[in-house]
Amino acid sequence: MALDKKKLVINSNWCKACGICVAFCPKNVLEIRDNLVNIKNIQNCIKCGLCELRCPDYAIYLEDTLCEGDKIHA
Amino acid sequence: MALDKKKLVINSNWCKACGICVAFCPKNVLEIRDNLVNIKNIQNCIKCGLCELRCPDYAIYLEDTLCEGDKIHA
Amino acid sequence: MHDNVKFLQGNEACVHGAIYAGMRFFAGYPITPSTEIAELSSALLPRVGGKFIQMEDEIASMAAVIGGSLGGLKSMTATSGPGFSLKQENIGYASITEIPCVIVNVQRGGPSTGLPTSPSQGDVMQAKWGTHGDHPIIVLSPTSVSETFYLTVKAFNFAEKYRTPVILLLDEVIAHMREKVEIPENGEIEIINRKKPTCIPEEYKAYEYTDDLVPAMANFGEGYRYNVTGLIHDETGFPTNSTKEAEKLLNRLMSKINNNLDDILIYEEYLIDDAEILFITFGCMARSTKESVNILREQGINAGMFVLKTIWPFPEEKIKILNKKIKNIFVPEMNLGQIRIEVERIVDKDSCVYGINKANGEIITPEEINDYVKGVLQCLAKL
Amino acid sequence: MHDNVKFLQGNEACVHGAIYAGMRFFAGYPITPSTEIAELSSALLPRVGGKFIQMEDEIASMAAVIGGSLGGLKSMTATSGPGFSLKQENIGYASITEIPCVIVNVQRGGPSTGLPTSPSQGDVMQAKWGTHGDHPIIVLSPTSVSETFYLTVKAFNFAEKYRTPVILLLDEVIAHMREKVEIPENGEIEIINRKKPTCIPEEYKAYEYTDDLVPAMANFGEGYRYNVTGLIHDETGFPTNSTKEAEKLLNRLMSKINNNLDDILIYEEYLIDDAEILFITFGCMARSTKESVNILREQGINAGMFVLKTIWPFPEEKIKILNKKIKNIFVPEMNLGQIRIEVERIVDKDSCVYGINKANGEIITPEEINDYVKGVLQCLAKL
Amino acid sequence: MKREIRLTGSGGQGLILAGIILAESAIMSSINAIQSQSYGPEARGGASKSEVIISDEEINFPKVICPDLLLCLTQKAYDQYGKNIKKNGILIVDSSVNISNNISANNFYKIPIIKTAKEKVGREMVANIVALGAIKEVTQMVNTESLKNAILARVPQGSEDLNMKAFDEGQLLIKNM
Amino acid sequence: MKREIRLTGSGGQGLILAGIILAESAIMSSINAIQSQSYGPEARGGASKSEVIISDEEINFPKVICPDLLLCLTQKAYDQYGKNIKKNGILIVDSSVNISNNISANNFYKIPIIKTAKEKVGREMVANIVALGAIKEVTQMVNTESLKNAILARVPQGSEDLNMKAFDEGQLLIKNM
Amino acid sequence: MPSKIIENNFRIQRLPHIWCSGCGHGILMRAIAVSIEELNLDKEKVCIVSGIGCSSRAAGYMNFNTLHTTHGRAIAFATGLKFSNPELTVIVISGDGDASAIGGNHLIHACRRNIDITTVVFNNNIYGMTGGQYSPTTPTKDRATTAPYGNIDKPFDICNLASGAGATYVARATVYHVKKMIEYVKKGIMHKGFSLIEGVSICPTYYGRKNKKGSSVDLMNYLKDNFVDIKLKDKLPKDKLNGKIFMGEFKNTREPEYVDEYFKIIDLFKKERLV
Amino acid sequence: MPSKIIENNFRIQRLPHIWCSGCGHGILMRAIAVSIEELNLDKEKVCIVSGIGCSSRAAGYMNFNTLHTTHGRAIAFATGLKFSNPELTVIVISGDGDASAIGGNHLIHACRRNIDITTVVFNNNIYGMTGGQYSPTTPTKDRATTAPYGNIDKPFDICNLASGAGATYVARATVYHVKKMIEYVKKGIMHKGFSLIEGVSICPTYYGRKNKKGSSVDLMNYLKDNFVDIKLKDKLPKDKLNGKIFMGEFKNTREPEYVDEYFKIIDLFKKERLV
Ligand SMILES: Cc1ncc(C[n+]2csc(CCOP(=O)(O)OP(=O)(O)O)c2C)c(N)n1
Ligand SMILES: Cc1ncc(C[n+]2csc(CCOP(=O)(O)OP(=O)(O)O)c2C)c(N)n1
Ligand code: SF4
Ligand code: SF4
Ligand code: SF4
Ligand code: SF4
Ligand code: SF4
Ligand code: SF4
Ligand SMILES: [Mg+2]
Ligand SMILES: [Mg+2]
Repeated sequence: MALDKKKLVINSNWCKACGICVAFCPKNVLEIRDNLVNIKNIQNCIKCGLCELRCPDYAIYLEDTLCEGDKIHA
Repeated sequence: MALDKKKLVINSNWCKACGICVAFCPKNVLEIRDNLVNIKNIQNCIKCGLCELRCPDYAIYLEDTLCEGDKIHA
Repeated sequence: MHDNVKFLQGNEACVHGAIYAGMRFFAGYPITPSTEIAELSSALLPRVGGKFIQMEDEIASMAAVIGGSLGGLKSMTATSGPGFSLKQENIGYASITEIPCVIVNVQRGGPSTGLPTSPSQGDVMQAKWGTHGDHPIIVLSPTSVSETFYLTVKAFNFAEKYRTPVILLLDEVIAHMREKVEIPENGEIEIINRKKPTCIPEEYKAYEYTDDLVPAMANFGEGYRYNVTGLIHDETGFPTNSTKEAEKLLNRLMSKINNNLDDILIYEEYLIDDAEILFITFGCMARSTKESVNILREQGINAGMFVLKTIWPFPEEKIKILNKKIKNIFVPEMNLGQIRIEVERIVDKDSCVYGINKANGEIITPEEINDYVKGVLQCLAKL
Repeated sequence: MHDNVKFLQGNEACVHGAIYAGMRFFAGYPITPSTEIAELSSALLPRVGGKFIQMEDEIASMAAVIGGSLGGLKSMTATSGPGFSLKQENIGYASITEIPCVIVNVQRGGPSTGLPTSPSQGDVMQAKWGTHGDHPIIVLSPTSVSETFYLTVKAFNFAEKYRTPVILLLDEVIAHMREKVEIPENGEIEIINRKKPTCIPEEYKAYEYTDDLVPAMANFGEGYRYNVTGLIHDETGFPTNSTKEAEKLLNRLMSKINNNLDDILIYEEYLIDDAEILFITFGCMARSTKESVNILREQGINAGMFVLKTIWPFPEEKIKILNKKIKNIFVPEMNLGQIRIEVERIVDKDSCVYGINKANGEIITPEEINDYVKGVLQCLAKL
Repeated sequence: MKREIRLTGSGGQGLILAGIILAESAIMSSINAIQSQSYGPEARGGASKSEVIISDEEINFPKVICPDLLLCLTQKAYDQYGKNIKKNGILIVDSSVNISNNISANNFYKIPIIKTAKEKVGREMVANIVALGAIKEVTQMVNTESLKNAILARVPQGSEDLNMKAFDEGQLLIKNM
Repeated sequence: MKREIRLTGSGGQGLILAGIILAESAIMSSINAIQSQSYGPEARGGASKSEVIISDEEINFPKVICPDLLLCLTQKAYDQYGKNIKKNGILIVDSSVNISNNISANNFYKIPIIKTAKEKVGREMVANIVALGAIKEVTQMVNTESLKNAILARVPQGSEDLNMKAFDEGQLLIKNM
Repeated sequence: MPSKIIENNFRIQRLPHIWCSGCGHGILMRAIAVSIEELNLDKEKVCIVSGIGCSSRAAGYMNFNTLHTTHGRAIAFATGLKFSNPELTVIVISGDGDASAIGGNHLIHACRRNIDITTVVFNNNIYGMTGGQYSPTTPTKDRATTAPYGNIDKPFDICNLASGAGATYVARATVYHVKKMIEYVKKGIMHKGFSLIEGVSICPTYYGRKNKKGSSVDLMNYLKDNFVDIKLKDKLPKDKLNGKIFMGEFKNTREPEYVDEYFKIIDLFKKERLV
Repeated sequence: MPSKIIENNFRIQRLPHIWCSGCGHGILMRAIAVSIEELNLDKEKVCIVSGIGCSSRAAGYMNFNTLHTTHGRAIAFATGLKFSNPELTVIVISGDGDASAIGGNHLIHACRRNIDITTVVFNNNIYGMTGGQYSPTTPTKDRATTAPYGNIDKPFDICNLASGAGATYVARATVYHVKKMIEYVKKGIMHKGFSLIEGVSICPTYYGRKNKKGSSVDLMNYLKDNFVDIKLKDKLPKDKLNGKIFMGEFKNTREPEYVDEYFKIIDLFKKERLV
């Protein structure tokens, strides 16, 4: 993760649980849980940004960062 | 003329003297005189009907007939 | 429920009424809050052998409806504010060419895109004046779902009888609420069809001056070849620049409506006889107002109500008669006062006309009406 | 002739007035009898660095004009009856979004295609009520070619000052006749430009409620990024479903006009002081009527004339004052009585309002007016 | 007697249909009824409402001003509409809804409508019919037979049994309280 | 003094321009003037007319009701407009026009306007200016200088001499009568 | 005394028409009449629908059911007419302005729907009726009363436009190439579906005069010299094609027709009812 | 907390948007923002012009000069805006109904004029805003609330239509192929002249539900499986192309741009005056 200094961020206020990011994540990182997107195994994430690219609600994205891990804004 | 039994008819009430029939008659049969179409030498007419086809005002045409010659309706 | 008892939205009742009246052609373009009319038409028309088409816009819809009517089918279109504005040019065309058709305008909050899903009565004046030039028009406006059924039938009947476009002016409240409607048996309500020529084609004059001022109408394809144009035309239907013919045509067009007010003017009177104050109202506001009258009467105020079902032509004489007795007139409307200015024009000068207006997307409640009325009455009492 | 004295058609004077007022954008679609306005604009605008575009239709023209104004250029379009009907939807849009622009409607014989080359005054009501929903509008109508120049300048000034579409209602008579016009020097007539925001972008509210009720307007691209919509919006310019905001907006829109009647109402009085009968008139009919007044006076009848240059808003109070003294009012119009019904609404009930009407493509002559007036006076004398 | 009923929840919960069924059942019993609903984009995302007025007499004003009965199936709906209810009105909320302390309704029922639909009947979709069962039981406003007939006339073919079960479960929710 | 003038002929004869020039010459002499014309499809084919009103006073009603001077360059125009002229009015027709017997005008001039343009000036196109010369000479309504200036201001560059010649020939048509 | 073809198909008491001397519209109008005559159509079933413009005045002269509508809307009126009574042969006559400026939307949608209407566009590259403003087909750089310094618009190729929009029969001829015109109009009428035939016309009065292109004869000669049959596209040497405009049949395909398709829906219920 | 790209280009206080869960419009709106961001355009000069429809609501969310106009007229408004101030980067966002039904005429005329505007059509094959009526791009046989028995209309190919009308940059991508979408929008904006980019969107709420095509994920999968890059047209075997729809760049030509051409006329007089 230090490799690319990107973290995966979820803005759950905006997520409408459409499941698009889940379906098209190449690494099966995501899931819908309790009617919200959820990161089920961040270790698989290759930070490809496809989830961000296709999220209709801008609720999931990669953030440039120096240290912090992946996080969820509730 | 007995050959094809067609006569060339002019309806001078409708002629607006545009000269189209004159210009595109293949046999130079027609002319504009006194602001009206005029048949200047009927003998050349081959009854091709091009004048009728292109007259914008339906003022010149070929008529099927048994005997009478070419005529002008004034 | 019996088969002929239905629980319908106003928009749905309109479609049922139209089909009952013989509508077999609908052309439209979706727009809230009129869309259900198109939707139900698309479902029902093929079932009665009729035709539905969704056109590319409202202008085309209006045009297609006129074409459809000329082709011989009773025709209707439906729209709301913005689409109604777009149809105006061709409504004028239908008017001068005397092609029967029905235009439904389900009013919504304006101006412009405004409040697309909110109710309004803001297009009353537009229904009469929206197209350029003086022209005749009939405008009907129902106060309930079941009345929507009946007035739609009326609209077709008037359109056919007087060869004119008829506008059915609905509002979002009536259009979208559901109420009980009893669909009459076939034959129970008279259905009027356009008068057809009886003469031989050579003698047919498409715009003949007849006693009833309504020329017989041949549909295209029936063996009468004639010309229809939006230019001023003489009785043969061909354009003319004659000022005399222009005058004659316009006179006939206006008179064929104005000579038949007895037939065309539909209204309802409620507790008029002993009324001391009069409400003049229409559409969904008649609902608030009736409640209002009932409450006021309970409180000892003799209120009465006059409900316009025909808005245009305006029931001028009728209101003048009422005005002889009743001088305080209240006009509650969901607009800034459109019927009110028409009433003002008509009444005696010793009358007072009060507008109760709201154009913010909300229906005016009986309470609001009564508060206003009581305020005025108190004020008058102090004078 | 001096350079600044020109012999122009009304339509040409309109273009000169517009350019004088600062018009730098014209979008239109040709239609008789307004076409010369487009034609002259296409020739003159590039010469002052302005833009002319012929759009695909009238709807697009109206849209482009609004876009052009928002882009920062004073903008105008011109049309006649059928095109005016088509522009209605977008006129409503300009009204609610408060984008200044001028719409010229050179009236011709209606309804529909009607009498395309004949004069008429049939679109008076449409100018106010043509689009759906209540909305503010200013409508000016000149009586001469030179006045066409001045009222076109006024139209732009009002549009900019009040951020509203302004309609210049010409008629074919004024539009096509030629008269002398003296073009004023630059600076001789005040030119008003839209009020610009002075605040920083972060604080800019595109539809702010200010004292004068007219929000400052930033042009697109000037560093104020904001939203413009035809939906009901709050002062930030974003859509809202709040009934309170809807009411506030509509109130402000109406009041910004109605609070400034002193500025907006333009009229002319002619021999009013001792008048026993009053003409109320406008446009080309003011010409016939003035002649008429002169003749009647020669014949001992004290006639006077009130000429509406601003038709909407209607000079209600002014007419009420005149009506205090003068009870017989004649309204000659080239339509079936559109201004007349507005006058009827306003006057005391002991007044008589007589319409002198013709809608057949002919101008009403002074003789016709006088015949009518004398007929009425004789009749009154017998009573 | 005039009764104003407001059914609220979210877009897909079938409350409009429930309102229609309620009104139709009234009409079957020769009582007057009007149904209306919220429209527009807001009907898509946020809280949706369906209103019914039932009365022996003519119904003039067609909108609910202050309901005699309010149903809230979601928190959002409760937050938006929960305050507005008659003094002696009845409030029915799904058990998932958190209620503020100062409820204005005297009669108040918090019952597991959605859960019942999901778990007891087996289809969340029929929560609206469960609600109708409960409403019937609470108010006795309309005749049970009419209501059942109205349900049967409106639900998709093949789902009759499911819906009758839902209706019964709804009634039981109240009966078993 | 108010004078109503009607110039009639066929579409391409330049009568509108003639009307404008006449009116402008009046304005140059500080007299009021209005010009108007017929429009529409009929202006294309049939008879066309151009009207001028000239007056020391304000001109209110802008249309010619009954002309003081009527010019007819074609038979069609004469047939259509020939009847309508003031009792003491002046009628000028081209010599190609056949006149009915009961002319209502007292003053009547039949002169070869078109022929003069064609043959004497060399361009049929300037018949309108020939007519102006004749009108000037008959009526003395406007000042010669102003009229000449008005012509020069309106005709295409390079055609000034031609038009002055036409104007003079028009005057001569009357002078030489 | 007019010819038989004129007598049979025109309201001769209304002739001569109002069009200017040398206007091409008369030639095209006759071509349509000849097509109807030669196809032996039932005249009672023929409808001519037009908009507003010089070209659209044609409706008033032709002795059929004639509908002179509003500017640009002819095709939309025609759609209603044809759909309501499919027995009718519906022919739209429209100008370049009428069909492709204000009426462009109705044109492309009729193409898309493939409703059985034949539209003949009288394209004179100008707004004739209103006195010579540029139209969507006025060539770039040409002059018009609203393009006093030369037109900067790029013109539509109406045939291309109609093809792109989905018309199933598309052809072009000119008032010089009248026999072709008649051939295409006949084919268009017989074609089941929406057909568009562009008839290149001439307007000596405005287009010709404004652009100093001479008399109607000169304009006809221009058509003669500059229009090349599309069939020759690959046969002629490149330099012979330079600056030339193609005419001929551009498209002729069979696709489901709108009214037919709708009847299938109606029939669905008819069958149900019969069972 | 939104991402930088969202913060920089959106009115975040107005988010989340009103679009339904899984609506493709949000993906396209973001693609446009990314394009603007990556091109490093002056945001003060960017104008977003839209009509009416779900798609057209985009204007309200994007933090530029935004103009939400009347239904179908966005391109006509944009034409006035661009022409009056050519410094502006004018981007039109329109729906399939907005752009190709009621707005079809403005679309084809802007294509023809080649005015420097970039139009992005959010094509979800349905009228979303009004609740699921068929649009000019609804495939034949599909169902809609006004096509309860299946749509009989033939759909427009919007890219074909624009090409036929004269647009000089024409491309198509989908909400699945977002990177392509961004690429084309960027190219379209940089392109001098009228460019049209069709963004194939999804409407699970109406189109998906009415046609039983499943969730938004199912609809996305459909796009993934059925859209093929036009570049592969000649490379793939015929049977692999069966029933496939092409995406990619269909047209990219340089032609005189409208405003440029007009300035030449203005300059004519400027020069004269300077002499
Ligand atoms: C709504 C509307 N706008 C404008 C006009 C004016 N108008 C009449 S015909 C015409 C153009 C005609 O051009 P075209 O269709 O090419 O026919 P042409 O006269 O050249 O044969 C126009 C703009 C009108 N009658 N109605
Ligand atoms: C003049 C007018 N007609 C109709 C409408 C109603 N209307 C609003 S949006 C819309 C269709 C939207 O479809 P589309 O452009 O495809 O956008 P989507 O909602 O599918 O994104 C319609 C018909 C309107 N607002 N104005
Ligand atoms: S794509 Fe976006 S809205 Fe959809 S589930 Fe993922 S994060 Fe939520
Ligand atoms: S960045 Fe790529 S791998 Fe990581 S969650 Fe998103 S789509 Fe999956
Ligand atoms: S083509 Fe016709 S109108 Fe023209 S000159 Fe010949 S006969 Fe006369
Ligand atoms: S028929 Fe042929 S040859 Fe004879 S006059 Fe006509 S064009 Fe000439
Ligand atoms: S103006 Fe042009 S198109 Fe119209 S009739 Fe004359 S020549 Fe024909
Ligand atoms: S209705 Fe369709 S297009 Fe509209 S927001 Fe919902 S999913 Fe998107
Ligand atoms: Mg043309
Ligand atoms: Mg869509």
